[in-house]
Amino acid sequence: MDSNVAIPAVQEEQVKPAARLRRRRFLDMSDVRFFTISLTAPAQYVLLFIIMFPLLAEVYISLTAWTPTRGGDWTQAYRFWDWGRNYVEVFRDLAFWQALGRTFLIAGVAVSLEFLLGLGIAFLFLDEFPGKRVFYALMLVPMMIVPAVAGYVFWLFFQSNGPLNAIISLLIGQPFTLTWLANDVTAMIAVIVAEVWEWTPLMFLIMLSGLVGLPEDQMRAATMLGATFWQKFRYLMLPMLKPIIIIALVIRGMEAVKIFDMVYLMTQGGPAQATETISIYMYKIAFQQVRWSYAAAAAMTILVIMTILASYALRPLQAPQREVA
Amino acid sequence: MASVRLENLRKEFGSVVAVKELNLHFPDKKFAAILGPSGCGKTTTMNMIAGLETPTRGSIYFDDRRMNDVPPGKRDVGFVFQNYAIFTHMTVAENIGFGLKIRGVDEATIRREVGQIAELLELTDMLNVNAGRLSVNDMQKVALGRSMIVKPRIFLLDEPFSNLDAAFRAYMRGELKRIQREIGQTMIYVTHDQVEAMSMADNIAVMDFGVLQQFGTPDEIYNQPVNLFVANFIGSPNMNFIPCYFRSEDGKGYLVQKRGNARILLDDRRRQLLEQHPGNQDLIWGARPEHLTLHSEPSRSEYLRATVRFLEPLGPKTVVHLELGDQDTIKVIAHPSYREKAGTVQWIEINPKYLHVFDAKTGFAIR
Amino acid sequence: MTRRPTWQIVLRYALVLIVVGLFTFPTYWMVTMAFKPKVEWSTAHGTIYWVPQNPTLENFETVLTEYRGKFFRANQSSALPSIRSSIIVSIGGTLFALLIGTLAAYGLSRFSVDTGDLPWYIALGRLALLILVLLPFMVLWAWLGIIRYWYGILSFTLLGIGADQLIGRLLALYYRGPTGSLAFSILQLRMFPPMAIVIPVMIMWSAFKLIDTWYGLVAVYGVVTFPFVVWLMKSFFDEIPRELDEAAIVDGASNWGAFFKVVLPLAKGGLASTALFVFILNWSDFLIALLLTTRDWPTIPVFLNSLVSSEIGAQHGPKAALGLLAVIPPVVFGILIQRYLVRGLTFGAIKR
Amino acid sequence: MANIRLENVSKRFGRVTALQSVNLEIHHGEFFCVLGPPGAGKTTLLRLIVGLEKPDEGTIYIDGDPVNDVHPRDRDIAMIFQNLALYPDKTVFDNIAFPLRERKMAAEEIRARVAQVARMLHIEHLLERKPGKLSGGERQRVAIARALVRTPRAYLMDEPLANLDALLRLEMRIELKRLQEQLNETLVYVTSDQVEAMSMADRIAVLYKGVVQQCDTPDNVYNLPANRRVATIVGSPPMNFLTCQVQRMDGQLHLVHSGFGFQVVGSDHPLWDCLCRALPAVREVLVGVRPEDIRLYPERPTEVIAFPARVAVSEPLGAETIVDVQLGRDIIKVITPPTQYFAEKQEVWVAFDMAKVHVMDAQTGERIYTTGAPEQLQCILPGTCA
Repeated sequence: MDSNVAIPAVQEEQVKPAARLRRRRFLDMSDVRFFTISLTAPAQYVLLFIIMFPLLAEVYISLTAWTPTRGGDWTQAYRFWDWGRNYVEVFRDLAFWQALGRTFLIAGVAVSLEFLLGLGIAFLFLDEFPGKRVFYALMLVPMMIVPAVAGYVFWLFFQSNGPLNAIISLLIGQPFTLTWLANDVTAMIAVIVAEVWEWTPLMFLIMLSGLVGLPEDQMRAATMLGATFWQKFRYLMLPMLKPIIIIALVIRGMEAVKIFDMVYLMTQGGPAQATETISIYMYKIAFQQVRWSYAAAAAMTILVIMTILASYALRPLQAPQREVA
Repeated sequence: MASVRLENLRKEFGSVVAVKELNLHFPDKKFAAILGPSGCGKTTTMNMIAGLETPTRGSIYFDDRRMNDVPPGKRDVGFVFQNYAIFTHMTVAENIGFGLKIRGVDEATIRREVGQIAELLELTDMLNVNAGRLSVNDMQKVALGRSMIVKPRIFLLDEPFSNLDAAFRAYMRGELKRIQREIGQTMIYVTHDQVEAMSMADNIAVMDFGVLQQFGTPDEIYNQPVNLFVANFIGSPNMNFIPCYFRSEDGKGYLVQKRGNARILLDDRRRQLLEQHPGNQDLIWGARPEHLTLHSEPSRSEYLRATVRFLEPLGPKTVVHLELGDQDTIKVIAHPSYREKAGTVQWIEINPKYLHVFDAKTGFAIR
Repeated sequence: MTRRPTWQIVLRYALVLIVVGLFTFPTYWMVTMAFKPKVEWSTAHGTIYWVPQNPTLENFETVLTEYRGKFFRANQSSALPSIRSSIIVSIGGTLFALLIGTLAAYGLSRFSVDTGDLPWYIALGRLALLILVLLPFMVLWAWLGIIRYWYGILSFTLLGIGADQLIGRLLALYYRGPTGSLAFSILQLRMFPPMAIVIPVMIMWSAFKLIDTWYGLVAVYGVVTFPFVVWLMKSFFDEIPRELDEAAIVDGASNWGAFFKVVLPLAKGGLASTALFVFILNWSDFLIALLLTTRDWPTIPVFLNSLVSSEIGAQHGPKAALGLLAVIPPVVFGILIQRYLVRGLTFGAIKR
Repeated sequence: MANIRLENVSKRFGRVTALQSVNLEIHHGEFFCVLGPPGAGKTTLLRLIVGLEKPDEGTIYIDGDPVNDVHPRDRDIAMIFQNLALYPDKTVFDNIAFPLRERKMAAEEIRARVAQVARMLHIEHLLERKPGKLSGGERQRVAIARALVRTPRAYLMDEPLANLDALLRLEMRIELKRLQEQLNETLVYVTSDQVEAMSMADRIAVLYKGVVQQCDTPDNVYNLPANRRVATIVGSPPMNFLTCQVQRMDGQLHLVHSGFGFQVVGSDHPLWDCLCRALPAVREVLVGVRPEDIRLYPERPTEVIAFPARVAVSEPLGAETIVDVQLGRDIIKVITPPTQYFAEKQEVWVAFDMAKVHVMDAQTGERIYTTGAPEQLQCILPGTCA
């Protein structure tokens, strides 16, 4: 260092003196605790207002027999107080439980298929090959397509005179005119296909990032020890991917249970109730039958069920939050 | 057990040449080290021996068999990675036994072999511990054990100690050397730490910019460095280098300092050598700090006059930084109780036996 | 590594082509449909057109101009208002979510020890307790009739925050460990089917006269997408070494100064990606807009739905054209931020 | 211009105690090193001084003012973080100017001061670059410049050289030392490298598990270590310890090791007193000898008393050779000159420099006594004691 150059001390008039040590006063803005609170306060307030408030309103209404058609503001619902008869009704309502079961069926089948497909496709994209970037981008497009539009596209796709039947006709060499969406079983298949189509890319992305993130040296170490590809897959990749797989399944499961847009645009829950998921069921109760307090009770029941499920599902998610990736 | 021979080995990554025409022969059952700063191509060389990288040109021989086209799993090479590459989802025992498990060895044999290895490495107490929970120090041992259990012909270690704390590193240096002697395998050890290479290896290959600089025993590397790079890289504190030129007066040869007037009298052999050297006006002489002695009186005429600038007391010794001539700094190792003030004039004695002379242009040592 | 045999390369290419083809076909079908003239729309005439024979922009024109009595019922006008509505509402909701979410994310990233560590039963117990405590007050406020007025809402919310804090403190007395529930409740928010939340929101919104207004929709969008902002931004903030803010503070900046002058500029890229990501979410929403808008502010998906339900099977071309228009922004933005899509959709649990 | 004092400072993170009743006084203008292994609480100590953490107990004084409740920015102390914490999106100039801008200094003045500091540290040519484009050493200088530019009351440095390669570290070490001499400011330097601490510090505080083990000059820390921890942390290779039984026989005090022993000479000797007073409790002591205070002889020497031993491994380092010697049940490390060659398994004779022998309590590790002259403790050969 150049010993000839010395830095002059900062003159008092050049700079606001920081040397004067300030003590903390009541509600000092610079206190870290105050800072922390003010960072999270807006979020907490909004959460309370837009989540807690409606939630309470929902509990409140679900305990009455109020609906908009009976007149009066929702705040006046206490005039129709009926001590939770709605909940008894929900428990007796077969359609409710059927819709719930159907939702889990769709979610279960779709998510399993998405996982297997996603993992398989991820292996295809693991190494570099010419044109990979283009194929990769094309692979991602479905998950970015607005679900409502996707619902419409698949509605087109499964029409009796749509492209799917045309392709099948070409393959079997004679006209094939199945009205997919008018048949109980095929409508369900159509809904699941649409769901798988939209969300396999996400599963593919997650699995690919998991595979890419696998520690290279551990794979090399296994190679050096003479392990074959299947041995590496069985003993190293699967166990190491486990946390990521769990997270992917949990998150996709969570989202799949909420399915509404696509089904609504493809089948509106039909034919009859064949593809009626829990969201569509509630939509129908609230807006076609206009039974709001009953819908609120159903919503509360679902909330409780979902919360319990979610709490179990979220547990693996909580712990590996920091370890994964 | 095998010797490793590299012939004209070259590796390019795109336009970058990582290793240039490398010729090396690591003898059987010896401990060899590849030493160099980061990015010198030492790890690439290691990966090529292991088969993790394919050489652009040249051949690799184990004993007399060409190994270029043998896949890594079949080369019978043990590899210890810098970050250990421990399988964190397995226990220590499962880690060590992995190599046997994938070879289809039965459980009982695996357990016995794992037990033996664990004994050797003092891991017996933690065989059932999850490997992800181990300390870095223990991970390192597990990585060693995992490679050892399949009894490879050659052991490759890629900076295995770089993440360890200093005390454990010093301990493991001795341990690894002991283990190598015990199992008698060929070991090739990559490191950027000259202390590790010097203390453990039988042979050291010093590399820089993908080029082999010198290959020899630690003693040769330390006392007869072939060029400035090797001389500077080995030794801590590093060698002193003073730019100088050759002058011959009354039949005597001198090295005269460029930024100052310190003169060193040369013996006849050196004088003749330098007289014939075409670049003898542009030289650098070098001497290791421990080969210099400080005197307070110029009792002999060939002592060099220098002024103390500051001291670095290190406990067992003190490094004295002195100013020689106008701008050259020279370090001398002195007794721990040495406490002269800055500005004191001291006289430096140079042991001619340990004087190195380099050509400043080419960097090569003139011997 | 040793080179792969040729048959593996060929096989992989074949598989990639098949898979990508399958996943691209529906999109392809929509795109071509948007450019097909009416005669090519369906196979009613016995042939199916895989490629538009006479590409036309007629469909776009139809869907973007006012009613001309050609395809749509008289009460339906062009898609332009819905496009405007989608843009305003999506952008507004995004900004709102970013505003509250970024601050909370920074708080959680730097000053919180509780992110995700709170046992779920404690979080749930806390939530249930809060509902039990607040419900009588809500009924009381309703009975008093003040819940419709601003002072009623304000007093109730303040009461709620007070109760929330009190319960938190009480729990802290018996449960030694992390007690903050913000991080967890944010994540849990995403678990509920929106249908279950939206019904009471709708009731409340109609009470506050917020139905079918852009700001009403913006508020809901902001809240619904805010968890994504928190988790995404938190993962970005976590990547910025804490020492940077600390260096700024030691160098003389205030806590806010360190955030705005050092941390936020570094998280610019993340903030932009988060904004695009949240925009895509808002843009894609159907359910909330369906329930909270009627005439003035329907978004594109709602408008599309009204077309589907009006004259089924008749106007494939214009609908596909509108669908194509609706799909362009998310696809373009999605490709732009594909690196962060995974992170966003998995709440930062999986990074890319 | 600051005098920093810590009084009974403790800091806990959850159940982990990072610092335990630390009492330190760092004088004005002092180069003060905090030395300790990773996890010893060194960084926490710095963060407490600068104000990024608040102590759970105790008080921190700067120039006599208690500062526990003072915001870090009002303490006017510069800190260089281990990862340097350069703002990666700002140019070098803006990085250095940041503290001045935060103090609302005029733009002219800022430019002048930054230029001056840059000249001093030889980084003028880098001012327009971003930190990502700099080498490790250059980044180091920028971080120092950012601290220097505002002439704070004290500098804190957290292992600033840990990420540099060996040669550069050597160079920066010398520069730092000279810089501090030139500035004559208080500098608290945290490191886990004992060579850095020994070579640079005016005083060293050795920290282990949150407790200050010893706080003294480098010479004293090296030559009179307070306990076994300090002796192990300072010095490379660390001090050798030989476990010895204390035995009193026929008016003689012996320290008996497996295979040899020491005799305490003269009952008027302080060590004798120390041991006798503690004798019923202390049955075992550790005799500590540094590797450079041991000599190896290939043949039995006549001038000193030596013990037979066997070479385990020898590690030539060029300037010296470290030889691991099996002595009784212990392996000790000995530094020998490179001119001496010892083969593995060779029989050798070990002699200690009896003027530099430390005696420590085997239980607590506390130092009992350090001999200053060879007469105080003498070697005795096996067989001459029980």
